[in-house]
Amino acid sequence: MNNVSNASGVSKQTKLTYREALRAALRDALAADERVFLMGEDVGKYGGAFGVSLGLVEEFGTERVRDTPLSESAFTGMGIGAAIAGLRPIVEIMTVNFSMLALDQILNNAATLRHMSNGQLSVPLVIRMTTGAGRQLAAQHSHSLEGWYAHIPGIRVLAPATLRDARAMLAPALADPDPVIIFEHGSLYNLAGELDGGEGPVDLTSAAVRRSGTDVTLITYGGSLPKTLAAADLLAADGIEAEVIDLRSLRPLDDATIMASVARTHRAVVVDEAWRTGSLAAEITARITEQAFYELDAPVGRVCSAEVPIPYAGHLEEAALPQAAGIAAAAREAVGGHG
Amino acid sequence: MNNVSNASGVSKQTKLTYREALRAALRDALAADERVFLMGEDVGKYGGAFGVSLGLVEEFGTERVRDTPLSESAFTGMGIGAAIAGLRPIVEIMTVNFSMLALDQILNNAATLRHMSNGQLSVPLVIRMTTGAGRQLAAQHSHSLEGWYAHIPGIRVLAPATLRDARAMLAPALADPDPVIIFEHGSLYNLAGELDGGEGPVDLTSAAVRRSGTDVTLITYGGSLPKTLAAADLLAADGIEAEVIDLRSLRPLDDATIMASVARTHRAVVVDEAWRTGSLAAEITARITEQAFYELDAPVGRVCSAEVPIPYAGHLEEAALPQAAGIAAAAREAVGGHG
Amino acid sequence: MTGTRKRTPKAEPGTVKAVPDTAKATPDTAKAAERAARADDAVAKHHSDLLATMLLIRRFEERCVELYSAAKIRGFVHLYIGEEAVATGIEAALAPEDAVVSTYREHGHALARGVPAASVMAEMYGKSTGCSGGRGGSMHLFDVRRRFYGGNAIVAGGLPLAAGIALAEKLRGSDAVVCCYFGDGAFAEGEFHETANLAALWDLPLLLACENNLYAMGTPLAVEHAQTDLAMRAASYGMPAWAVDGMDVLAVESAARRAVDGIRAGHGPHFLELRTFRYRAHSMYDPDRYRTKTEIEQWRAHDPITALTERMRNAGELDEATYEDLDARAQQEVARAEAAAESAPVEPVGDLLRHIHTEPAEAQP
Amino acid sequence: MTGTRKRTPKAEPGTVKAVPDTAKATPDTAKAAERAARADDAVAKHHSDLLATMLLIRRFEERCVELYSAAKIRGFVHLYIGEEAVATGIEAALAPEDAVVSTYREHGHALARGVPAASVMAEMYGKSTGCSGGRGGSMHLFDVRRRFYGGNAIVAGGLPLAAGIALAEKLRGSDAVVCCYFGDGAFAEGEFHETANLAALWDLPLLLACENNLYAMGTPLAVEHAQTDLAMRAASYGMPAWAVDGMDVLAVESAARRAVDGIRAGHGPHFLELRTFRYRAHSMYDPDRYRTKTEIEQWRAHDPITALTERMRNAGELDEATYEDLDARAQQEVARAEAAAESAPVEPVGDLLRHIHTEPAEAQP
Ligand SMILES: Cc1ncc(C[n+]2csc(CCOP(=O)(O)OP(=O)(O)O)c2C)c(N)n1
Ligand SMILES: Cc1ncc(C[n+]2csc(CCOP(=O)(O)OP(=O)(O)O)c2C)c(N)n1
Ligand SMILES: [Mg+2]
Ligand SMILES: [Mg+2]
Repeated sequence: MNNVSNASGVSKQTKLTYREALRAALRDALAADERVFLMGEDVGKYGGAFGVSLGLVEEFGTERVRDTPLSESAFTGMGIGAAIAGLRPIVEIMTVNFSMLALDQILNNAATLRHMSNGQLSVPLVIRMTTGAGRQLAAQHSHSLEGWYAHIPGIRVLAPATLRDARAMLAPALADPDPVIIFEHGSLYNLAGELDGGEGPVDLTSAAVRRSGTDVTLITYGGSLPKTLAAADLLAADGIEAEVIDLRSLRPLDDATIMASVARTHRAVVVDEAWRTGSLAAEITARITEQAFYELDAPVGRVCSAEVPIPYAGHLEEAALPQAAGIAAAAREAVGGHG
Repeated sequence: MNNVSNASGVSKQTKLTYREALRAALRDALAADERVFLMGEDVGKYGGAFGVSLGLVEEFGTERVRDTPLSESAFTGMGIGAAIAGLRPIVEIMTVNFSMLALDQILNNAATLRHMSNGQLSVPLVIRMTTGAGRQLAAQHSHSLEGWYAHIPGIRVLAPATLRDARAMLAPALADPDPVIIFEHGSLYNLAGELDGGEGPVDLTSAAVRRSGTDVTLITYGGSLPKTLAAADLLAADGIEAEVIDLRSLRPLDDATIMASVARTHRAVVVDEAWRTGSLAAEITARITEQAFYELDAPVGRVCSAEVPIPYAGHLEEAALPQAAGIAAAAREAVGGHG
Repeated sequence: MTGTRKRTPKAEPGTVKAVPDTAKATPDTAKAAERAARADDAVAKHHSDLLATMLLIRRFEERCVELYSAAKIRGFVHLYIGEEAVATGIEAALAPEDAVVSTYREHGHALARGVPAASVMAEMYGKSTGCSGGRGGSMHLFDVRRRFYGGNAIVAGGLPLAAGIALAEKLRGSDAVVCCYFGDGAFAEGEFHETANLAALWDLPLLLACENNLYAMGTPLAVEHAQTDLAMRAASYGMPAWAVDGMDVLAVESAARRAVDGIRAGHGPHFLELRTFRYRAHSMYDPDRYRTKTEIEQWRAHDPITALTERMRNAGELDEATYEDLDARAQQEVARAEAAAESAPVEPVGDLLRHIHTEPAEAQP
Repeated sequence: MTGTRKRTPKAEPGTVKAVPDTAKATPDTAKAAERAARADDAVAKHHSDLLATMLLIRRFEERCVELYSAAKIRGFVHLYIGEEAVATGIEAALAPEDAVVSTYREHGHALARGVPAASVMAEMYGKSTGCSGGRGGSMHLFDVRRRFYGGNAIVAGGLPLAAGIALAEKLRGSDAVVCCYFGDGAFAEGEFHETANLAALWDLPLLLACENNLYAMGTPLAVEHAQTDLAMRAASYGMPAWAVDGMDVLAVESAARRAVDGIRAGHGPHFLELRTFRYRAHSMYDPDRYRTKTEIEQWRAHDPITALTERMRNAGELDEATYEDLDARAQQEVARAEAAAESAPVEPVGDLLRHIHTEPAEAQP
């Protein structure tokens, strides 16, 4: 079985979108390993609800790029079954909002089969889904539930926030013998730029420092990275140098990178589009206070979504979600606080 | 419509079990209000998987105590529909493990309909479910997912840990015009004792101090309360006086009671049977560090379950779950720590 | 079991009402002729109401397309154009006391139900005068006074809800029927199966209105279903189920009437497969790559508005001027709705956190 | 699509193998008679194997009841007593290359598959020699070498999994069949519906073995289902589906053989409704208040072991001594399993966190 990545024609300097980066990764994966197939609602002719798999069914056929009926539980469970039987399925759940229908399969089968079988079974499955709010899709289509998935032992959870990660995370995720969930934030698909660092392999375990700074550590992931970087710009204008950490992997979390940064800045703010109570931001806050308590000069700040079903109206949605100004304000408070 | 609670024949001094306390509350509710009905798998003749509703179908008939097929999504959604149409359903989901199948209905309908409809709809629904591990039921039957439900705006989450709360929480939950989820820990059903405080109304918002102490605050809920009280006894033998807080309401959380205690003890340990990462314990840790940072003499400790699908074998399960000795050790560490 | 029975308002103008019973036989031929003429008038009037409703839906949505391009409306918008006969025919068979649960493709359902165009349009503008105060948008229209229990954007998510309302009606002893709209795609979801079984098992007063428009987003029926005869499959739950030409509003109405009568008579849930077609893409985001122009044109040849118009013309029930007048009224109503939405206020940001829980003043025993 | 084809081990003693083809017609009558005699012997041997398997399951579980009372086994335990003909008959029609997905009521499925009694018993003791190292218990038996993909304790949760394995077989071009056991209760879950549709739509090599024992815990069939003819409902997915007397192991075997042949021949999923009954309560926790003694006694009168024994006696295939010998062997196997489990070690607590993720040494490309 050949797992080696094929060149896909996307070279280091090519300008492309996040969507195209994901597509190139899918194309490589399908070309490189016959056991790989993509399955989900409208991944074929429609090209995926967000256009990610456009053209792939024409290239690889309907056996390898399979349209499914609206049956999230069954086709996700079938991905698990196909994985334990030796294939390398990539299941697309159109959005995280619909993944509740498949959550039983993920929690009770994908995440447990290896352990319950005493290591007899492997579930080399990749699940991709779109996540997040910001496009006025209202309460049922704006969830950020990455934190729930990051709670589950036995799965790995990734959140590519850059073109490079969108391009490069899929291959190692497929090579992982255990289940991996990849969250693609809906606001990132049109992000355009150059592949920074080419297509070489990336690791799936470490967080990345996206901007260095000395005054405060801003920790975030996925769709909130651009907003957090924008906040860092606002802060820089005030003379506050923020370090921005992109978690990349939500499970496991890279404590070392976080703690090393906090040890330098002594202040931290976590930015997370999920509802505040019970968010991943709470976990990170807890870990920082557990592991770097005596480094902290101020309580860890959290910038999360308001605890409300996300409303449709633009002005209300904007008010409900983390924004650069609010992130900057929280950072200023951390910096200006006691200590 | 008459919501006033009937006397159920259980008087202040009667010795009873947690199971019987829950049953008495159900009987009162059915007797008091014609709009109330109980629905779920085997709630009728079987008496509920854990015997809670035993005898009620004989008393109230199959219209008011309805056995459902194995269709968690549909019958939970039907509870939501019946609630918006003016009834007061109590839906029993046999255990939290099966509630993933109904989670879409809870998250996307029960919790959102009021807001999405701009306040036109109310969902006066009560959902009850058994939760927790500790009976060697293995990975798929041992989840503690209260924290996930506590993440959702628009619902109230309760965890009765005492006979009194088991007896008294249902009436105010039914009177709440919005959805309420009640978690009954499987290890508590046989808890026996006297109703401490009678059957008078209880509030649904405040945490309770179950034991007063000055040296460290132990914060817990549900099935972990007995273990935490046992740990407090161990600590007392060492001369450490622990204050034990029973959260009772997991959403909303009663920050005031927690912070007041921490302001006295300056040390806190959170005990939660959920997997550590992304647990409710993380949220409480985060809140304490946010709201009482300068009161803390040591990082907040967390005692949670090991991050593993809960194994069947007794010795492995025991090692995976919080136990009194481990709680006491964490408390000693908090007390013995710096400061 | 008793309970407060919600009072439902009188139907609004533009809402389709039931056809009056036609005259019964009588010995007096003059009176009979007169009665027959009155009955003909009533039939003509009824057809005209159906046409008015379909025109309103069509013109409303045509304008939505333009307003979406102008960025006045955002989010996901799913158009009903081509499917108007379904909601119009079914609503004609429902009474105001009946309840409706809908999908995200719901403008037609709402308008046919009598939800004012102005309140729907304002909702799509995200204004506080919208039927959901701007919190819901196109996918979440609610009008509880009219027992319109909304838009649901989780495919098949409305089905259990509708069955629950039906259970409440049954337990209360009302004779209201609950109509739940859903698509051919939703039929593949487990929720449909669970709900159909429970509704049949408990004899609930539920009309399962399956809008089979042959596609779930880009996926054609035969790629969604092993067996594409949906009515036959629904019948396996032991409920009456049949397919109807969803492009013929009169066929839809009479099928719905038969089903509603059966449900009200206590015969439990009924299933209608409404064979229809959307002319437009799935949503405004969809480039519609999966269908051919020819396919769409063939369906347009069976346009429900054209079909009813021609039938009425042939029966002498409609002349050109009257048609123009009806159409103009529809357009005026849309224009008025738009103008009102334009000038309406938005919810203050300070109210963001309202309506998550019931406010003390709203609570009812 | 290619892939590594897992090699499956030879069947263990006690496992039921397919009946050899009976002799074909030949001009030589002496030889024919000899062949016929050999065929009769083979048939007798096959029946004896079936009986041995059923006895093993019965004796194994009878002992489990005692061991549960003695607190040697904990957690949930669901007994198969009364239903032995189902697993035994179906396994007789499956090849070692085929795969099986099971439920929480799975001791019978596992033993009929050839998972050694010792390994099942050790699992129930929570010992490291158990087929799941003690991590799974009664509800989660796994033996991947025998393609036994486990016990699933979420009702209907194994169905999508089985369909996924079947998809893998199909994509790999193998001719293996996947058998998924599930109950009448599971048939009400959305997962069954979604899986049946997908399996039929994609022509998957899946045997849907529905064990209709008339109850889901305490809920009788007619309280679970609006339409209780499960095979008829399954047929609405366009797959061959029929009901079988699940108390008659030969009827089960021949139905399963027909289904498996159809599946292997590429005709997609088949559905068998196996009408059976559990004599015991749902689980060890269940006081069985919802059934009458009479109902249980009536079913006991059709006991699958008694039925096969009598049939064999009448055909001269079995005498008392042989029966006693078979039974004694079953009891000895159970006793050996118990003794081994008693003395087996447990996993070290230090290994608690193993097998959550693949350890580097285990990883395979
Ligand atoms: C559970 C779920 N899965 C997927 C989606 C995305 N989605 C929205 S509409 C749709 C197609 C539904 O098709 P159908 O039921 O036939 O209704 P139609 O849109 O044709 O009216 C899909 C896949 C969703 N909203 N909910
Ligand atoms: C999703 C889910 N809901 C509920 C349960 C609890 N439960 C376990 S077995 C069972 C009855 C299942 O009945 P059936 O499918 O007929 O199988 P049987 O036990 O009769 O073999 C129930 C309700 C569960 N395990 N999973
Ligand atoms: Mg459709
Ligand atoms: Mg059963």
